[in-house]
Amino acid sequence: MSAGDDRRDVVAIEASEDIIRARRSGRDIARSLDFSLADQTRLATAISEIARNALHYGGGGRCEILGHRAGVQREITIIISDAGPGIPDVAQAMIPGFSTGHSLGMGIPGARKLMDRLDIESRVGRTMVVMTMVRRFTT
Amino acid sequence: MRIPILRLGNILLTSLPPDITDEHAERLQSDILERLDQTAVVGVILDITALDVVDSYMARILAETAQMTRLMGSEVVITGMNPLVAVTLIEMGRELTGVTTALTLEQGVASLKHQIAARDGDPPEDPVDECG
Amino acid sequence: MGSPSETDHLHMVAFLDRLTLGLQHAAAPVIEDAAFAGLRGFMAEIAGARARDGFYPSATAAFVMSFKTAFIPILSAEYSGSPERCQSEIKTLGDIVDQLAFLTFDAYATAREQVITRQNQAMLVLSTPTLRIWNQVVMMPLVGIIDTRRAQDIMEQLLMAISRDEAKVAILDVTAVPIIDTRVALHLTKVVAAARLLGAEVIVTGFSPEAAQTLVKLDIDLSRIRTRGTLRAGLAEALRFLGLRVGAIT
Amino acid sequence: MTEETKFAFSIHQEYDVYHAQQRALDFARDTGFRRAEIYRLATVVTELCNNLVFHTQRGGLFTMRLQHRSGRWGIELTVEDDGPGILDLDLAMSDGFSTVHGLGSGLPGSRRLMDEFHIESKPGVGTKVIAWLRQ
Repeated sequence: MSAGDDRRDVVAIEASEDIIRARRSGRDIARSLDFSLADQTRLATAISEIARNALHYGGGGRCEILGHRAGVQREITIIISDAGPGIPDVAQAMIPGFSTGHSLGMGIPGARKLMDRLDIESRVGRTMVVMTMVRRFTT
Repeated sequence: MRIPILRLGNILLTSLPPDITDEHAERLQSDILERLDQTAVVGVILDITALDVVDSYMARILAETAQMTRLMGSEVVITGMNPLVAVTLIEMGRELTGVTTALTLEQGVASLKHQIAARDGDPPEDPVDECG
Repeated sequence: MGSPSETDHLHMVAFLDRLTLGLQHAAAPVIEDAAFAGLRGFMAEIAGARARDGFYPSATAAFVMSFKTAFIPILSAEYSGSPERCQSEIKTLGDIVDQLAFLTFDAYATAREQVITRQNQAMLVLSTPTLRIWNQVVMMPLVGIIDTRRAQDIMEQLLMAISRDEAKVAILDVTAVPIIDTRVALHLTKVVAAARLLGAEVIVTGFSPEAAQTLVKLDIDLSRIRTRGTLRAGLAEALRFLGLRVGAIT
Repeated sequence: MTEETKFAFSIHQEYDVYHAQQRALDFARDTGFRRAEIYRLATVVTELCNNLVFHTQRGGLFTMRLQHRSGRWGIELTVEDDGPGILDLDLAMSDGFSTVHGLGSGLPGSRRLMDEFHIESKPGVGTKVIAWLRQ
């Protein structure tokens, strides 16, 4: 694959405007890879959910967006990390209805339903959420 | 930046700008409640046509605003939701329960008038209610 | 199996050409040998073409194996003086054909998979039309199976149609959905909830008596969904919802 | 009718479920079941096979066959997997229980739709359901 087929962007998450910047960037990359409008909306919403967690509970962090094209397959990976106190029980955080604060409740399970895959790695001082969406195009 | 809240007869009307931040959304919520307190309006329309992303945080703000407005004696209708936003909310497991929605501003105004009439005991203008 | 068609005949001639070429140049009678590259490519092509034409794998296998039966009398005549040589030649050729059969089957399976993928995609595009059947009323007939992917598609298409036509009522007709199980029912309730976010009501029509019986026994709660038995009743309900009535012209 | 007619399908993905569903519809129809029973049987096949797709990592095996039981003909369904197993079988068979969100009550519902229903499960070993519907 030539480098021209890959897209990458990094957004620092320090204020609520950055959440919007991150999801707009995600949408742009998804559009450039021909993801449908519905998938663009799913992706932007999932980024919004997780980036807000990083801002409110991790004290800020960064959001990396990677777009990759390989033959008929298009893949977007989002990596959102923060240096906050960490999620005590990651398995529980995946279950709908679980909440550590006033608005965290739907964040992770909601994003997980919108994406194909969502993985969490968390300890005190570092939390990383990796999400991917993969589509195949035949035309 | 302050999001303008318009008054149309006895209805308040506000349109949420695209890419509204959390702070602006919360500010708008307080502004609406303040205006309700000052004026004798009976209904509020929140138009979200411009939003191409509604995450669970924004959904919560919208649902809360509707509940708060109702507590203050007015009715709320949310109009103009993008169809793909609706799809995404449902897929996430968010339903906005207890919130009345309408597709267009026109339908929103009609729905609001109807709700107010029904609440105040007047016969509704259209015989639509049995299904509401 | 009938007599070989003209295409089959051409295929056989081409096959024999490549087989002879391979046997003349190969270091050993194994199909992986570079000398058999032409033969391998040719068989993969035939198998692919037959898969696309809808042949059963058994028919394709039979086509390959038929070469074996054709060789035996020829070789027997050729080596009538030396039964041992005859045996070994038959075995060599037989091995080659066996290896080819495997190769052909793989090629067949791959091509068949491609056909199925393409058909699924075609079905997705074709099977969710939305119709504007009245002012502010859209309808979507659901045909065939509803898996996760299609459910997603149905929801997107229906909501786009509601938005585009400013519809207040959407009719989903499930007459042509073979089985309504708990997953399909769950998908339906999601579509209804999503449409409500746009201020539209959904009426689901076309539940058969068997479906109704089974759904209740399964304890699936569809009380939040407005249902009607027939499309006609659904349309009447939609019009009533809009405050309209169809009457005779006086 | 003979007891030799038997079908086996491996179930891994959603597509396999619909394939099994179609074959169950055809089989029940050819065997002379009535409309309501054909629908029932195909629904149970769908429910049980969906469990294989959505609740196990590797899917499982579905078989159906004609079977004579206490003087009557019927169709026997078997669904088995080597998945995680069900920890609390009584709970899983009680109404309203579901490991996923939603309407799911596949197992108790399926039991109600069949004339005989037997389930065994060992955590870490797998689950096997044998169900029978008479003609």
